[in-house]
Amino acid sequence: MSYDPNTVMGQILDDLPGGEKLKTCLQCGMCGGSCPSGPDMDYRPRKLFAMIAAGLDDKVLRSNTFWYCVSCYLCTVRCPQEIPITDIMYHLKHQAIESGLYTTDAVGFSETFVGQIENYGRAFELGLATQYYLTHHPLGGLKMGPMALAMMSRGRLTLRPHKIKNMSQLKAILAKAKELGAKK
Amino acid sequence: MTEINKEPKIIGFLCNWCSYAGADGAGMARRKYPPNIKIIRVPCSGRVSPELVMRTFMQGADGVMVLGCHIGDCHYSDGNHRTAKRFPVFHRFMDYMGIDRGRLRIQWVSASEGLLFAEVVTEFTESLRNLPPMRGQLKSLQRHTIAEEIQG
Amino acid sequence: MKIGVYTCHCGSNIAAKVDCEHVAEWASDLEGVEISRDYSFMCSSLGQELIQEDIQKLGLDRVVVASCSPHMHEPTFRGACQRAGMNPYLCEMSNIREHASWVHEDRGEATDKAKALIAASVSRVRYHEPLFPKQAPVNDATLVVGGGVAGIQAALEIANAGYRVYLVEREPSVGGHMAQLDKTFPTLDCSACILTPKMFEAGNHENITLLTYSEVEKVSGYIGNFTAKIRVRARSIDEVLCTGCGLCEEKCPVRIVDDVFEAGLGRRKAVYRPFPQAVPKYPVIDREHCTYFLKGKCRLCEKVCPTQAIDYEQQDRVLEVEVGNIIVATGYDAFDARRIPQYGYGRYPNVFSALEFERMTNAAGPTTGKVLLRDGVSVPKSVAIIHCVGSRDVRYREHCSRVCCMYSLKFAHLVLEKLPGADVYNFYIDIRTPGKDYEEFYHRLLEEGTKFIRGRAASVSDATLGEEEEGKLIVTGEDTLIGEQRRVPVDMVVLSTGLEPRHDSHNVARTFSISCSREGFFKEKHPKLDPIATMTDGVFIAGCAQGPRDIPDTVAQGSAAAARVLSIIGKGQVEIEAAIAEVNALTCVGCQMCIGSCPYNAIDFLEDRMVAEVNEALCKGCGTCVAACLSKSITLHHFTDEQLVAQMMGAMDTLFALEPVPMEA
Amino acid sequence: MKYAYYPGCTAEASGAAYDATSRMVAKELGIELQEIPDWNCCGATEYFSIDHLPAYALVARNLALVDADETPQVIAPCSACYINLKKVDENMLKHKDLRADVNEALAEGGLSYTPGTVRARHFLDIVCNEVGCEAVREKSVHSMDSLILIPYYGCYIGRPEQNFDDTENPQSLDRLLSGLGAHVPDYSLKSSCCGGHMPQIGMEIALGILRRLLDLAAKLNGDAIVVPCPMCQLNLDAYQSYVNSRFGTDFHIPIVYFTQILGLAMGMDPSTLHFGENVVSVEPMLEKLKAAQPIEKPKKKRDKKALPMPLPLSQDKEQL
Repeated sequence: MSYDPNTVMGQILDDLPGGEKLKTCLQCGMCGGSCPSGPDMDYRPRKLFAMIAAGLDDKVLRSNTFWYCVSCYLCTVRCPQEIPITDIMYHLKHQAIESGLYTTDAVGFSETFVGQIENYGRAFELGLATQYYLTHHPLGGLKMGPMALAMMSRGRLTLRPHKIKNMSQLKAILAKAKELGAKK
Repeated sequence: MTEINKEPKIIGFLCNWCSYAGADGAGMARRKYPPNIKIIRVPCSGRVSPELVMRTFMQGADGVMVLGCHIGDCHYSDGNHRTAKRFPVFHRFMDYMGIDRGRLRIQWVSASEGLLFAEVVTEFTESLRNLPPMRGQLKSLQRHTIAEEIQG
Repeated sequence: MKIGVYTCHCGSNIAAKVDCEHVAEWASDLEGVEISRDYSFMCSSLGQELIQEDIQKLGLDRVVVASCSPHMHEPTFRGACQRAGMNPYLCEMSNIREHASWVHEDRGEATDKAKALIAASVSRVRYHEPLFPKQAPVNDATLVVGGGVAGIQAALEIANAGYRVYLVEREPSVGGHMAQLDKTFPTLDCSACILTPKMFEAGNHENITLLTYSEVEKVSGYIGNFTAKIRVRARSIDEVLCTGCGLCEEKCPVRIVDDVFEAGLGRRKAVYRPFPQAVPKYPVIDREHCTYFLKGKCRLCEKVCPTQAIDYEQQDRVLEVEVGNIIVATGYDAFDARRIPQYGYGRYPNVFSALEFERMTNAAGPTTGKVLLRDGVSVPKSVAIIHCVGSRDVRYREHCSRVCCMYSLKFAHLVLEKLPGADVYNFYIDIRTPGKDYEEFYHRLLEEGTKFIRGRAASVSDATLGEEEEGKLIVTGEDTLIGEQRRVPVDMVVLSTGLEPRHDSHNVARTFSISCSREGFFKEKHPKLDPIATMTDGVFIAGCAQGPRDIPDTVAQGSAAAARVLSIIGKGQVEIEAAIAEVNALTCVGCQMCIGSCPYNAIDFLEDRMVAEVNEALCKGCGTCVAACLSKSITLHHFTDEQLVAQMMGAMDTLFALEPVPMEA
Repeated sequence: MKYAYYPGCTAEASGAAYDATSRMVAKELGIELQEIPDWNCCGATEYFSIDHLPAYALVARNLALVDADETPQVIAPCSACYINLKKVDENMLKHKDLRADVNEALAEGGLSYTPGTVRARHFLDIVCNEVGCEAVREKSVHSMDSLILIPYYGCYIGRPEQNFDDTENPQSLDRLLSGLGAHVPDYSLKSSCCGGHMPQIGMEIALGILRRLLDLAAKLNGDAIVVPCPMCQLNLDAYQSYVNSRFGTDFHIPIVYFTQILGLAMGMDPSTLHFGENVVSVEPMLEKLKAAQPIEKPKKKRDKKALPMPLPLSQDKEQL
């Protein structure tokens, strides 16, 4: 059976190496049973895959499932059909951003992180935390206070970001990569 | 510029017990592959003499496949050992004759490897598309009638 | 020459992709073709009669049938020709189904390919010669390899018909896996109770030569006339003197874990019978563990034996037996659950394999039938049974092992029967109950209150939380029917391990010149219509060696294999392949290249005439000598150079003829 | 032994202790580390999800900056950095198009990378398999036999595919620590997830995950959890008090890097090993080590009634 390349399934089949294995999902639940962040997902990966197969793309892309994925790869190594589940989660994040359908603010964390890299070349934990919490969880950030304080008093949070020397080089590389990626 | 060979002509000599059954298996599983190969059944890949392969090239075949049982699984104990030893030598003869080595494929395909058979045939067919047609290569080619050919 | 060409539609199997009418019409113009027809089913009796009529009325002397694989219907069409008075070797088949219509998408391409294949056959068949197979008598003895229920069944059927059977078993006793089981599903009758009488009968049948603790090392010959070399390993027990009293076993000071019969859950002595009902009744001394064989002293068994039957000096014997047919029924290996670390087998004591659990519930087993934890004392209050361990998983075994669902249900029943009030959980993907009264058994289990969780269990761990979970095993998984993660604390976990091919199945296959399927089970001649036979005539397969199956199916296959053998014995004669090699003594230069190339040493060199000669009885027709002959003096009948060259040229000519554009400028 | 060295962003802040002690231990073990000049972030688990190709280009820049002739292998102490470097190299090798695209992007910065020329190795892999547990033991002067150390590997040792250790039940850290004399229990959650970025996006789940890990470690009387990954360290250490206040537990289990334990074993002064940076105090463990009371390993008595237990696969001589 062939899939419309504009659907979630079609995009996974077309873009992702190994993505065609998604068609072989047995709905056994090994992934959902193994997932450490499973309890808070809207749908466990297994159900999400059934929804993808059923063409419920809108629901799929609005779900928080892939944003809650911690990339631990446990589902991937255990899947009896060798479906690259973690990679599919990455791909779904990408699709959700492209389509603008995401509702969760977890994407904010990823985007904040990426934004930092694009500005400094390295991750800056304090800046990441403040920026992320200020923009996404002004109240949640307060809860993180004690932890940040403890970390800072032990010299584990630096106040200034480290910037790589040749930032212009990195920027040029990333810009080109984005351009190439957009063509696909 | 080399001429592109859109539809290479391939003759496959398949041993009856493993590879021919493997090709049957590909059929039973409805595995698709290009139609270019025409299969000739032989009892054992060891039956395929270099001369037979050479004659096939001389008739304008763009590729020849000799498929047999995996080493150790030969229906005739170790008939395919001969195949395994014969054709490396024959490859050198092909060099001498100016025939690209890539036109002859020796491969072990068991009766249960229908999928492998389809893959190998597909891949071999594709690879031959990059070579010019054999017929144009053999400048001195004189195609005989069957009777003439058989008389030698 | 008058050739008849018959193109089969095979319903729509061929006709959907090959324009059969057009092909038939086209073929009528080929050289030598007298008549060309197409028909919906050539293999039907009407189709065959069509050929017969044409042979008789039109005087055809060659026939080409373009249909399916010759592996399927060559005997059919050869038979039709023969009935019409034509030599069967003058019939040739073109495989336009498996090699054309089923594997190509485009109708035009498939049709063209069919034409080339038919033209090749027409071209070839002109050079066919009549051949006359010789008859050879059939040895009426049979070799049955494997003494499980399949082998026992086959051996008894043949022996009861009055013919000799050599039944060879690797272990010290016959019985196989079935002897280890406790109850059998779905009837719950006791496995030993139904198997023991058959074992006893096999062990005492006047027509059965039972060779236990033995293995077949080499097989040569062909259908009707095989010779098998069997190594009978030294038991270190004189079977003539031994009465099977068991004193030696009782007194033996060595106790080791029994990995075979007790599946690792129980222990045995160094001199032992695997179980009390073992057949034959004689024990064996396990030389790898016997103190005398390891350290040179002990000999306690010798001292206590009342009949001086202990023989430390006994040597392996190698027997050579002549048989007409062989049945290979070597069974399966249970999947080793340690290969899946997240289920904790070999890590947590209270995780058990299915065979361990079988032994545990068996009244004759290590716990005398009590369901206990590994400490040998505590009684579990909750048990989780995990299905599909090693099965339905491409990283281990892709196949469904067919019996696990049912035996898992049986386990659940046995736990509830022995431990009323216990909580039993089944983690399953699908419950598969394809058998008579199987689904009913599942319903019974539902009534009994077993809890079913639909989802492959993800892991078993000792990471408990809180006091009430203390000491328990935590089974996690997704209950896919409610879409929630489940965390089930239990006292005991049973892993329903799948069935896999014997670890040495490839070697065994080579010994008997048969082949293995992709996963390693023996390959049958045809998956539907000939699941018992193999590509090697006279060698049959039965039971789990061919693929996972339950006891009724295994027994049925054992009987079926016996029936096949008996029909060959009943006929008394087999045809010897007529397609064998022949040396032309006039042109042979005596170089002897052929002699070295022959896998069967079937070529002799006649010193006096300085030429080679093929021994007809030994030649199997592989044709390696033909390819090796430097003076082109050897002919392999039915695969002659002329025939193969004509076939190749027939195909090539057609390909060039069908090519739309002229080749050279 | 000379290797390229990729410290990773955590080396500059939350994981400075790991970076510092890795360098100290490497020096002691005769491993020369050549820091990649002007390296950049590996993108962690976030970048790949946002934009595929830039993520590859980002990591590939690091590989391109390695002098492959001099140091064909690069050590990453952080597990996440390690798998990203490895994944990018391997996928570029496997997929021609990706290789071309990434190199086209790199060319904008005057760089190029030939996949297969720089092999990423985890520092734990180097210590266990290049230096070897035996050689490490020879260098050690203080036995760890007064400590119960919990080996915790996290996700990326052996995932997403089996590399230098087993996927579900890795052993290298177990062997390393036992080699130093420590009592190392079979910690069944050793390769479970630490929660990764979950504290940022779903605190409740993260705390649940961390509680389970801490609970089992406490049950095994662990004096410390030993980790080879700064992310695991951060989550278990920094959020331990959160777990306590959320669940009413009272965990005080120090989370230390394996390099810190190696440092102690090789006789380095504890004050130089950055223990002061731990949120959960390491003092009790250090006290115990000073007191040097060897833990008596419980003797295994054979229970006559007990049923035989299958041997672990690794100990089964018949299984090859």
